[in-house]
Amino acid sequence: MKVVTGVVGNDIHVVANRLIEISLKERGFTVFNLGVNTYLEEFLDAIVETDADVLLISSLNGEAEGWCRDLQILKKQYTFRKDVVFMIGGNLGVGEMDPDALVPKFKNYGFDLVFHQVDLNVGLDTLENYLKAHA
Amino acid sequence: MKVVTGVVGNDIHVVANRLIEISLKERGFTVFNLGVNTYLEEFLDAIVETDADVLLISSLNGEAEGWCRDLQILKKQYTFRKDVVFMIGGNLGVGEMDPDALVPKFKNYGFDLVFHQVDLNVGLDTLENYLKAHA
Amino acid sequence: MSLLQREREIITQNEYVDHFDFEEIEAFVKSASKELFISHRFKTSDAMQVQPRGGFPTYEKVFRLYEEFKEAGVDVLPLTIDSNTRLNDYATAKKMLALSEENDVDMLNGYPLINHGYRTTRKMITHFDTPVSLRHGTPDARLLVEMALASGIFEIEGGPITYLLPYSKNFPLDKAFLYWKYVEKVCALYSTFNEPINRESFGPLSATLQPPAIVIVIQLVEMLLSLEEGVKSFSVSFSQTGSMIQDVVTANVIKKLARHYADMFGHHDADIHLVYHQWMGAFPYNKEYSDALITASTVIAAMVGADKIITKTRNEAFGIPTKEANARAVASVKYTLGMLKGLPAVSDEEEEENLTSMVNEIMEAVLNDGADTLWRKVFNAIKKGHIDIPFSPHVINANEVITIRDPQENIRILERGKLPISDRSFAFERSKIRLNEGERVVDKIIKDIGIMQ
Amino acid sequence: MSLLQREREIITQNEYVDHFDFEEIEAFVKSASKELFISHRFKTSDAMQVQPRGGFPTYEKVFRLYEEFKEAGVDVLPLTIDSNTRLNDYATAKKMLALSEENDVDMLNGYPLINHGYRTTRKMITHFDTPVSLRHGTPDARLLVEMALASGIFEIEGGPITYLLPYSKNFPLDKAFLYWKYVEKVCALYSTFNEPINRESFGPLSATLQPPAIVIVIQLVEMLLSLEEGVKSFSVSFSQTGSMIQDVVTANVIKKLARHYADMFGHHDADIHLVYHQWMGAFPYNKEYSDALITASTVIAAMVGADKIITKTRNEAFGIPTKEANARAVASVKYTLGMLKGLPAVSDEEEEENLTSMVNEIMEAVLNDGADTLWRKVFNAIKKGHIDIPFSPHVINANEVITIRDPQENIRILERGKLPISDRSFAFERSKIRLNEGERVVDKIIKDIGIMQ
Ligand code: B12
Ligand code: B12
Repeated sequence: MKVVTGVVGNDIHVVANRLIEISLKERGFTVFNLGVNTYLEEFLDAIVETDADVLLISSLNGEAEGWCRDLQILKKQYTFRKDVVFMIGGNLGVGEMDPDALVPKFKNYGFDLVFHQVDLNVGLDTLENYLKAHA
Repeated sequence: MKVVTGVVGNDIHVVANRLIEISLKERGFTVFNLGVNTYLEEFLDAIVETDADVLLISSLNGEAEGWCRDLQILKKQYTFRKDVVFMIGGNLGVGEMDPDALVPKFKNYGFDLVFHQVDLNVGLDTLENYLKAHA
Repeated sequence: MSLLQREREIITQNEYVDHFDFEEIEAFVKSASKELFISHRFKTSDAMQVQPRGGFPTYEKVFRLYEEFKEAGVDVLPLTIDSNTRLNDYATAKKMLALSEENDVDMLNGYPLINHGYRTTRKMITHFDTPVSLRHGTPDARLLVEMALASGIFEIEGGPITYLLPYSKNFPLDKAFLYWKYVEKVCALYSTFNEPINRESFGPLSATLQPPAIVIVIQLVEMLLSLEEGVKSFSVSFSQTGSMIQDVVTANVIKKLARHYADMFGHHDADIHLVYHQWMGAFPYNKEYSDALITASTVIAAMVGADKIITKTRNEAFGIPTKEANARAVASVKYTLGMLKGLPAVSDEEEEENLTSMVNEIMEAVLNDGADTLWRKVFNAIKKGHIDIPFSPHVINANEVITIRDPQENIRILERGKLPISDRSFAFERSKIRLNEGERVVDKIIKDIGIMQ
Repeated sequence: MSLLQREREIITQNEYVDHFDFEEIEAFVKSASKELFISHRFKTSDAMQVQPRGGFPTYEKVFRLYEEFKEAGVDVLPLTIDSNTRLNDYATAKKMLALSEENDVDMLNGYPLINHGYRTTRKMITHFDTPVSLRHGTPDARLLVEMALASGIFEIEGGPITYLLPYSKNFPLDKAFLYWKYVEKVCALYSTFNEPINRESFGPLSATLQPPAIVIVIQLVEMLLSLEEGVKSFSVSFSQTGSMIQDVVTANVIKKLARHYADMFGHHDADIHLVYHQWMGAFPYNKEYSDALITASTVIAAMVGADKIITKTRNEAFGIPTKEANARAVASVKYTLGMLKGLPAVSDEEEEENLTSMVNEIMEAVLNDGADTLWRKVFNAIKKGHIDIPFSPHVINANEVITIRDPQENIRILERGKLPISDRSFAFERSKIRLNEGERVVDKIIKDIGIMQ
């Protein structure tokens, strides 16, 4: 399975990103890590180029919403497999947010799996289960 | 002016008591300090014996209510001047209390001046003003 | 039947006490879980043990308090006894317990252990399978301690001096020594059944400007009186002074001298531990500041290398804490201890030397008294003012020693009264004191009492 | 007209900037209140200065934040700049500011100083008459700093390395050096008008397992680059490492070496200060634990003898703090500093010697580079991996150094990459590391990142 990952927008919080790369590899994924400070178009380009199964976006500094609200529109401009899993996690709000309000919002933007302030491994376990269920 | 003072009941918190004695003397009062662990009867006896103008009771450990609820009854059994000022202060409740509920309660018990968690000097300033007003 | 056993039968035959089944109790202690013994915990764990204070009148409320504490990660549970029981007034305690049970209002400021009895209480103690420490303040604790040990409470706090001079106005001191001798003997006896019973002295005393030299002397003599009767596990303690370096110095000296005097008296096999009390003086009327004070004092406890820390709560200035506030403090102290690493070994040679000298000077005077037994020597020392606790409410206390803080907030001896310290030691103390131009000692003392507010 | 002045005219002529009246600004700075200068505060006060972080888009919200801070007893106010401004994108900042003003919703994560302008901002700064520190993270801060100084903000944080390698993926490093050279020059010029402008470096870097040796080297070179241009007041800084002793050792070494290198380069008249950042890594998702962490780190700041402390809040793990949470932290830190007394002077000779050697070894390699100017030597050092920051997102960073914690949570160099440290120093570092049987380095690193959680 191939995963494209990185941190969206002008966000430079790199620590989680480094750990995500390691963890994904350990779990047997092939990883394309675009690193911090990556724009949405770059992610979508990478899905096409690598024929990825999963896009795993991180966002920590509160910019997530600003960058992801146009995902649906952007998706339409690209052609890639229907079953690519869109996943986002990290700190998805500015200030202290109600996770119950954030998750549906990001699902509406076109993400299949959304994790606000959820531990990485919990997220990756969920991903693996999701992939199994949809295999 | 003569003041009888002490800590009521089985309470042995002596620190404030020592400071009260010093502060009263400084303000020119003649002080009869019965110390900690003093019962209500002992206070009233002392008023009679010393012909005191003020009774200043401390209570810190939360016993105040238990000891003072019978003050009115006890007062009737003694004969002393009508104008003796009854004053109590310290920590008058058990646990965290609403001062607005405590003050009227102790006034009902027969105290003229009631101070829950109020600084000593604020209390003594009030006493002096009270004495002036009722002189 | 031994003399002690005859005494025990008399003590435990009391109208408020169900039949004391000594054999059954012995069997219970012999087979009791090691987890109940803090002496065992000390042997097997390096971590600082965290213990709060607390107690409620009813079984149910204590049970719920313990549940809350366990969830917060507590290491040692407290059982604080109500003040009627402390004064051996079991009749009032019984009445108030009944009222508390009926009305769901607390009519007692602690747990009336005598009225509950050991059969009931033991259920709770064994259920939680965690060391419990008995906190009381009772001069005559003979029955109370019997009841505690029979319940599975294997740490007993207090002592003839530390539970008397700060807690009482006129209970006779000589009686207190004899009643505590009984307690030590019973603890020693029980210590032969399984793991040792741990005895702990109460170093905070009046919690107000207590000079470390006096605190240490009292810790040492209570320790010696206890070991003399056969106790094998003992905790000396003191409370935060207000100066980090004075805490460190006090800890270094007390550790060294406790071992020294124990060995000197031949108690090489006794385990000695150090307990640190978070700030015992007046707390700020601000809960956030109280949180900060609690954390800062936890950091200091870690620096002094205490074996156990006894916690306060953010409610301290206001009144008896809720179980939630109490558990919150435990959790936060546990977090802080877990997170604190790389603690330096700190010392101050000059200060340690001076404190050591003062303690040795006083100890020498105490031990040189002409009396035939140690407890009488100590008794005389107190009567003579050789041991003198500032802010003790007790009539026997000399009340001549006056202490104030130096610019680092170290507590210093300003007036030595009859303390048998040398001129040299006293000069050292005085040399550190600075009074501002025209500042009166009493104003300084008032300021010094309120430093944490 | 000097070359610098010509440059300044160009920089300040920008469509988003009202006319820059250099004469008026000079007059303002010359007559400005001494209270606005932290360099003056450092000279006249021994107390540790407390400074929070914070900034909001609108004037009104910053004003209210400052009021809240003042009430909490703040010593130094922060002005945190929004991220569009940091990227010199004033157009977006303008749009977002307008939206924020209209809708009372914050559309920016800081204060867009360029759009507000110095005439407006100065009103606020002079109103509070308290030193303000500019917190940004901008590689090209030329216009921003002009605007700040003209506003009465007389402390400027940052530097070509510390505001680039942790904050950017690919902004060119050589440009950053030149842009910061301009900043230093302007600061030096303004320093001749009244009290000195204080420059502060950002020692926390990526805030994750940063080895003190690298932090100190970077602090030293940024200091030298600044003093070289004529700056007279400079603060070096670092953030809590996770080990108390490592913090103390780092502080002792950085104080000593900062003075040493400043003198070595002839800057005897420069004042150098130490700033301590409370824990900059991942915070617990528990506000009470965060409170405890903040207090513990305040205690450490006092022990290391910092001149200023920069505070965090109990909201850190959750998101940008409310002004209330921020002020609460300030009040609590002030309380803790006021109450902490008797701080011991701590040191660890062996550790200090090893850290000193590592720093000197790296500094030697940097200074021995063949380039003609200091900034080029430093630039080359980074390119060669002689300076290498773990967890930097920047492409120029070598990313070969790997650090993990020893059992005391000291950060140790496990892989030295191209760091020019001696085998002896490296052996010392390695000798402290303990990996459990079968434990993998990456699992250890994950654990080490999360020690405060
Ligand atoms: C020191 C202390 C002790 C020492 C006392 C030593 C001694 N012999 O004096 C020791 C450790 C021995 C002790 C024991 C106990 N204590 Co105690 N103790 C304290 C503590 C920490 C400080 C008290 C103090 O000295 N303050 C300094 C003096 C100068 O201030 P103050 O007493 O508050 O008095 C000020 C004002 O109240 C005012 N004031 C006092 N009297 C008067 C009168 C008037 C007219 C006026 C105007 C003002 C006034 O003036 C003073 C200066 O501003 C307080 C908590 C706190 N406040 O932080 C608990 C506290 C008072 N103790 C408490 C308790 C319950 C006990 C115990 C019963 C049980 C226990 N927890 O161990 C025992 C037994 C005592 C007994 N039989 O009464 C409780 C009381 C609970 C309540 N009211 O709800 C408190 C509040 C702690 C708590 N939160 O649980 N204690
Ligand atoms: C270290 C840090 C920094 C370092 C970053 C260094 C670097 N280059 O990486 C420095 C100091 C440079 C920095 C700068 C800034 N930071 Co910062 N920073 C932090 C801090 C303290 C820790 C982050 C971290 O490394 N954590 C450790 C890693 C392992 O954990 P993590 O990032 O939280 O990720 C975990 C989970 O979120 C999850 N996860 C992450 N991604 C994904 C994806 C999926 C799919 C899943 C399932 C899980 C998952 O897995 C990880 C492990 O469990 C946090 C606060 C905190 N969390 O305590 C603030 C924080 C993230 N920063 C913040 C901000 C605002 C900034 C700045 C914009 C401004 C400023 N305050 O200075 C700047 C500029 C950065 C920019 N342009 O983006 C805010 C974000 C605000 C918000 N969201 O509301 C925070 C929350 C602090 C705060 N309370 O204000 N920061």
